[in-house]
Amino acid sequence: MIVIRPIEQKDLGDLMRMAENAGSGLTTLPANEELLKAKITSSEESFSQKTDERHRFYMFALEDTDAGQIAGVCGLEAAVGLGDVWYNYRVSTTVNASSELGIHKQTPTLYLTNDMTGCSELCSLFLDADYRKGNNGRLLSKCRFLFLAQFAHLFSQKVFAEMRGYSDENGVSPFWESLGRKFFSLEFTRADYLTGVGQKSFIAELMPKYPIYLPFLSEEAQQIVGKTHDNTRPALAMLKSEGFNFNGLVDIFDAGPLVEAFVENIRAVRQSRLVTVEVGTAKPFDDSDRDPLLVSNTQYEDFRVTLFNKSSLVGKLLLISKEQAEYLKVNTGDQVRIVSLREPRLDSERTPSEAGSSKKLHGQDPTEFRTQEH
Amino acid sequence: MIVIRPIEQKDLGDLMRMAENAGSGLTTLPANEELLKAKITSSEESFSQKTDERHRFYMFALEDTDAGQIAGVCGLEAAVGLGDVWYNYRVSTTVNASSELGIHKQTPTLYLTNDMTGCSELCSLFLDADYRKGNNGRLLSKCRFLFLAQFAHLFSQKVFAEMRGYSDENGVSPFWESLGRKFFSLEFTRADYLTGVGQKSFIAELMPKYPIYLPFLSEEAQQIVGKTHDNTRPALAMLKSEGFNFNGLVDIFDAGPLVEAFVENIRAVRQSRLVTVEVGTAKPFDDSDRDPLLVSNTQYEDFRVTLFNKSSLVGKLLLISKEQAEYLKVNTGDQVRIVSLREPRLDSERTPSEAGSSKKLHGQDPTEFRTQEH
Amino acid sequence: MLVVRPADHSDLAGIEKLVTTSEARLTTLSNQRDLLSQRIELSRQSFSGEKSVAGKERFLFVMEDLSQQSDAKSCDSDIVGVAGIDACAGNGAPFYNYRKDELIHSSHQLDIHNRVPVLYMTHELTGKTQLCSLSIRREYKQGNALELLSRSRLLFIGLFREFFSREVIVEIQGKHTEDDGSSFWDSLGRHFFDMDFKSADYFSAIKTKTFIAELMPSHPIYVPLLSAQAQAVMGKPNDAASVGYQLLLREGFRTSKHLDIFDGGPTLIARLDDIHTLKNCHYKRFQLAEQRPKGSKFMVCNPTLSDFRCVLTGLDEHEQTVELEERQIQALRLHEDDRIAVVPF
Amino acid sequence: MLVVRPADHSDLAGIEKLVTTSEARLTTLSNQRDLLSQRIELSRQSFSGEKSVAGKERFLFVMEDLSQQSDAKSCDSDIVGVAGIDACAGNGAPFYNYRKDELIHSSHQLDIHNRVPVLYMTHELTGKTQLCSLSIRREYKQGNALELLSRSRLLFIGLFREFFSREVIVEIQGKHTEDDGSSFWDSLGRHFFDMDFKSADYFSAIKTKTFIAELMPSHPIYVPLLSAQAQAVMGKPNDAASVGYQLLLREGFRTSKHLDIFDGGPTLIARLDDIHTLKNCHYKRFQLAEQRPKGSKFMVCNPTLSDFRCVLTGLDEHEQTVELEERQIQALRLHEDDRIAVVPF
Repeated sequence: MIVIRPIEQKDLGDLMRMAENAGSGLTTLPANEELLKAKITSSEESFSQKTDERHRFYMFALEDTDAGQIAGVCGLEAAVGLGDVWYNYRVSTTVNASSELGIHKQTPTLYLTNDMTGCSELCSLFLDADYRKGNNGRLLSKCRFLFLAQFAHLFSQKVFAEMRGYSDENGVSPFWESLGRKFFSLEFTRADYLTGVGQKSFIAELMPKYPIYLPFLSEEAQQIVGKTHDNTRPALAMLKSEGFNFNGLVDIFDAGPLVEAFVENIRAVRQSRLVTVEVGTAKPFDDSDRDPLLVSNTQYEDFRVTLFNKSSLVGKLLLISKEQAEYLKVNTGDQVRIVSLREPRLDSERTPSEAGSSKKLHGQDPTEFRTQEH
Repeated sequence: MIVIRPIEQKDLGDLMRMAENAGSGLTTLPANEELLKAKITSSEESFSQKTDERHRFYMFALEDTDAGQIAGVCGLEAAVGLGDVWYNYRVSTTVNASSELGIHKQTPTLYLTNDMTGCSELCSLFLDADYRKGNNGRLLSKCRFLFLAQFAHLFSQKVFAEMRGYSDENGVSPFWESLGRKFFSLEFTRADYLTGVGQKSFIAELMPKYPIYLPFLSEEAQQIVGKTHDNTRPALAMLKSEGFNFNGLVDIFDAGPLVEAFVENIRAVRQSRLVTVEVGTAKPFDDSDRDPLLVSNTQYEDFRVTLFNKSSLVGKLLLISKEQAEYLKVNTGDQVRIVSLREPRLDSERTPSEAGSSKKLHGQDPTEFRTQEH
Repeated sequence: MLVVRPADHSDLAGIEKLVTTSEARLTTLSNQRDLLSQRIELSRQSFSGEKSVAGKERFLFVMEDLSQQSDAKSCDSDIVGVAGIDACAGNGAPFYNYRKDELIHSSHQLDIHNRVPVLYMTHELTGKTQLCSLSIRREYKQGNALELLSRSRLLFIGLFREFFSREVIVEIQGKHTEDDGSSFWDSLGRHFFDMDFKSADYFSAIKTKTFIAELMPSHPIYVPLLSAQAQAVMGKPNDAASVGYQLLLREGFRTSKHLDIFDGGPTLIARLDDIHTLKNCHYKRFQLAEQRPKGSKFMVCNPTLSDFRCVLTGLDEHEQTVELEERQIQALRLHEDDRIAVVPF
Repeated sequence: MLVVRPADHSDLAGIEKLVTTSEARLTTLSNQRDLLSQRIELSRQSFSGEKSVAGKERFLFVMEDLSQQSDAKSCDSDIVGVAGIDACAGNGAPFYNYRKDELIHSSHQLDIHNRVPVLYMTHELTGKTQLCSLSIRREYKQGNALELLSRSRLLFIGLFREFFSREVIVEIQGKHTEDDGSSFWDSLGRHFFDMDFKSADYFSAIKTKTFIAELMPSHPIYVPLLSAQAQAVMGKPNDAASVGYQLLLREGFRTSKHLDIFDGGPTLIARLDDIHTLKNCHYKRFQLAEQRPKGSKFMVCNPTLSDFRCVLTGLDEHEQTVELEERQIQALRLHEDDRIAVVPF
């Protein structure tokens, strides 16, 4: 059975193996045992409420209970940029016009901004290649939305995810080559690593602080501002389908897009509701189901999420087996939070999705974004 | 009968009288006969499709057919900032932090931006004091949403309105006193007037171009960034109820908030639908009805809007009298676009409103905004 | 014999001919006849000391070759050079430059120390006295003519310091491409002004500065983001201007941190007290020479405002009264007992 | 008799006492014993010409009152003043200043011309030679002591130009409030550094510049938005520093456009060639005086790097060999046939 639970120290070995597989794109999951151990500790202290609410970092693990190992992780930061500084570029428009000469010129301009300061972040999503099938990816990513729904008071009203930026087949980021390299005198991977391990002073020290007019960058760099790495497209599509939008914020190193949503507007938060559990005989979960239910318990420290077929839901009762009850840590009469794993098909009465809404503003078509979070 | 129609040259006298009553807060409706005449001409050329789509400016008049005069106007700009330059300040956050010294300081910062360039604008709303009763205000303001819904292809995906900023009982804007006055060497009213009549070179010439750190302004000025004039609160509340949001853009002179929405997300656009007209005997419109129907024809040049009681709607037929048909310029079998004038009460399944969503970001509570558009 | 003197309305055609055939860019001297005429009138008022132009004098000098006057009405004008002094750079409007500064982006922890050149828009040269509008006919480029023309202005400044600021600036034409474009412009200004270099140059000569305020980027420019060609030509003088550039360096001018906003050309600056021509200028008396004067080469001028005139001659620097030929005295419009000012050439 | 000489480790207690009782702010001289000791060691290496400190020499001078040495071991130290020269401002790290420029916001149409002063963060003084760390005991403020101490450094620079840049800068303490705060700081830096002036001042003495890079606002600052008090003190010297300020102006220094980022104090700058002490310095020979030397007042020094010492004396400036008393010769550590350097006081 596949179940999501808070990560524990015993998972360190599995986690280290995954980080080594992840490569340099994953800023927040560096392949450094000491740092990963610190991350697990940080998560444990957050789930056990030892850390101040605003500084909590939650890491969820996808456990294959049959194999007795974890095969994926994802993170959730309560608030970024409160201890250090959180940087983005904002893509804005500068207009220079002279009516006397009949000239009207629009210049996209990058402004260094700290506007995400205090917002919650989805981060560190990683799933082992062997498990990239069925509903595992969606389960792992969306489990966080039920946590957000259940414990909204512990998070910012706004949550965001940074998508890995475009790089070519050789791993070269045209944006970095055209901008960052000229100021940082570092390789991209090193800058990325230092950021991942929280050593950010060098950004304040070496970063250009004045706005950057985009036409000063290479043609290629200009074109990939706000574009994601190919591998990241599915993750981005998933977030967009949940109501996340690109509003012009990009990563300072690789110009990958940042997508954001108000927690209350996230589809899986908004549509989720509480039902009561009845433990008894129940069919095992059929993972070939394209449209299962995402189900979490309502416990903080012992938070668990797993999938059920919709047939398990009968009126306001969720019928589950003893084994399922055990893994979910619930008993008959307990409440669980449920939501469709995928968005139900639109009917004509629904609010039009905001998808594509920022198209006009920034000249990029966000439908082209794909992702994996940093 | 009260009906909305495109403004015409014959309305100039009425319009001039209204502009004189409006005072200096209404940038886009200056009490200057020549300019008002030009505005009417501009609107006529837009409705008659003589003007290029992107440069059209529509002005709607509220006509009291019994009194034989117009008593209110409102405007709709297809796209701002394409001929001249459209300026706003964006309220952003700058974070300076030193982990070595344990310091973490957030500083709100104003960035001069032209990000609204190309967006559509609601503007020039004005209603005679005598007519500020019943449903007239809502009819006048919201008639534009049916026009947007019907002719969406002629507008930007995003539409916005600038709300008059806070000024004290003596008409003094603390923001202007603390910032604009020091750079423009003009009175607020003069700067406002020049902007209204499209003479904007002086802004490029005199405006501070570098970002402004908010703590350099007076306490009072800092506090009213993004706040509206008291008189403007009802208009702002109305726009918010239609799905408009404050996202940190403010006016460069008085720091009044700019609220924006994607056209497809505006309640009156989204909920509007087409029904068929049947002309016959119908009860006259009862204006004491708190929840009437907003009804427009589907014609561009002869666009008309008026109100009906919901009882006029029978299934997919709208039953109207001959007089009503005449003013609406429709016949039996024609389609009209209808929507509730007010938003139907929320039921528990609806998307949570985005109201208050930008609270966190900018430290202002947008529910406090009230308005009249500039 | 070459004489440098105030421009006059009768010189209009000659100046126009010179300007239109000039190789060098002359932002401050339009080739439009009406503007040129206005400029001459303004110069006339300046040399006349008229109150109406006080504080914004614009002096325009011409160099005439008197040896050509014999065949008057020939198609060749006798105006072979033109040069100006603006008492007050910008002439009442802001005077735009980039100022090149370097920020040090330094990380102690990573032991990285980058010097990042940055261009800031500045008006700080506004109001300084500016040498401008120098143009000389091609066949006079070699020899003494250019130096006489250029240094006559310095002599004039030394004699009438009350009109001028304590520092003098000169904008030197930057390096251009073979098709009269500018790599600096193509990498910077073009993005914002949305026109080619020639158009920008043209508008800057004939329009008010409003369009610069409207179109120029307002944020500082990081030099490492400019093209390699643009970086290479920043602060370098055009070949056509290099003789004049060297001459000014010898005079005591030094390069400043300022660059032309259009072509990135250098700006030279000197304190009046450091300019050799000013330091070495003396008053003397003259008398009619009985034979062609011999001795060291000197610039000699009539040190009056409206009749300022300057020629080259040989003279004995140790004598308090020097000898001048009749034609020199006439060219200088000197009268008996007038003082003259001299400076070694 | 006052002698200025290189600081030595044995002066630690004396310097510490002086610094802790100083009225004036001494950003560049910490009162922490270990940092002070490091600074003395660095100075010793600099005076020894050690290769390891090449290009980042930091010379520290003390002024000793030899007339006090009689009652040695008294509680009063014989160190009555201290002063430094940093060969290279910033000492390898960026040296921060504000540079005050003026932008002209001008509308031709409305006939408005506003000169708007703007502060830009700059590092352009980084690497210039800096006079610093001047402090003198209160009872020596009147009279010649301050001038001797300050000008000894200039003399030293003139004698060992190879260590120094072509321009020398001095940051003058800005005007402070009665409670040792700074209006300039309160209106500007405090918003971003989130600390009072004293703390910022303290950290700038003992920390690397990382915190400045992290906390300092990066965008230009419009002066009209600062408080009236802050605008009023910008570029003004503190009363406690005004004697030294005047002295440097007399020496040929002039105020630059640079301001201290913390208190807005002025920066003085001079080209070496313009500094009077350097211009008027001559080498002479000496001989033992038979009586107390008379004549004009001169600074006399031992012009060697490691034994640089400087005293005041009267001498006959026309003699190539001047007379010095035995105690002066000893104080200057001169040996027979050594050259001396003299400059009028």
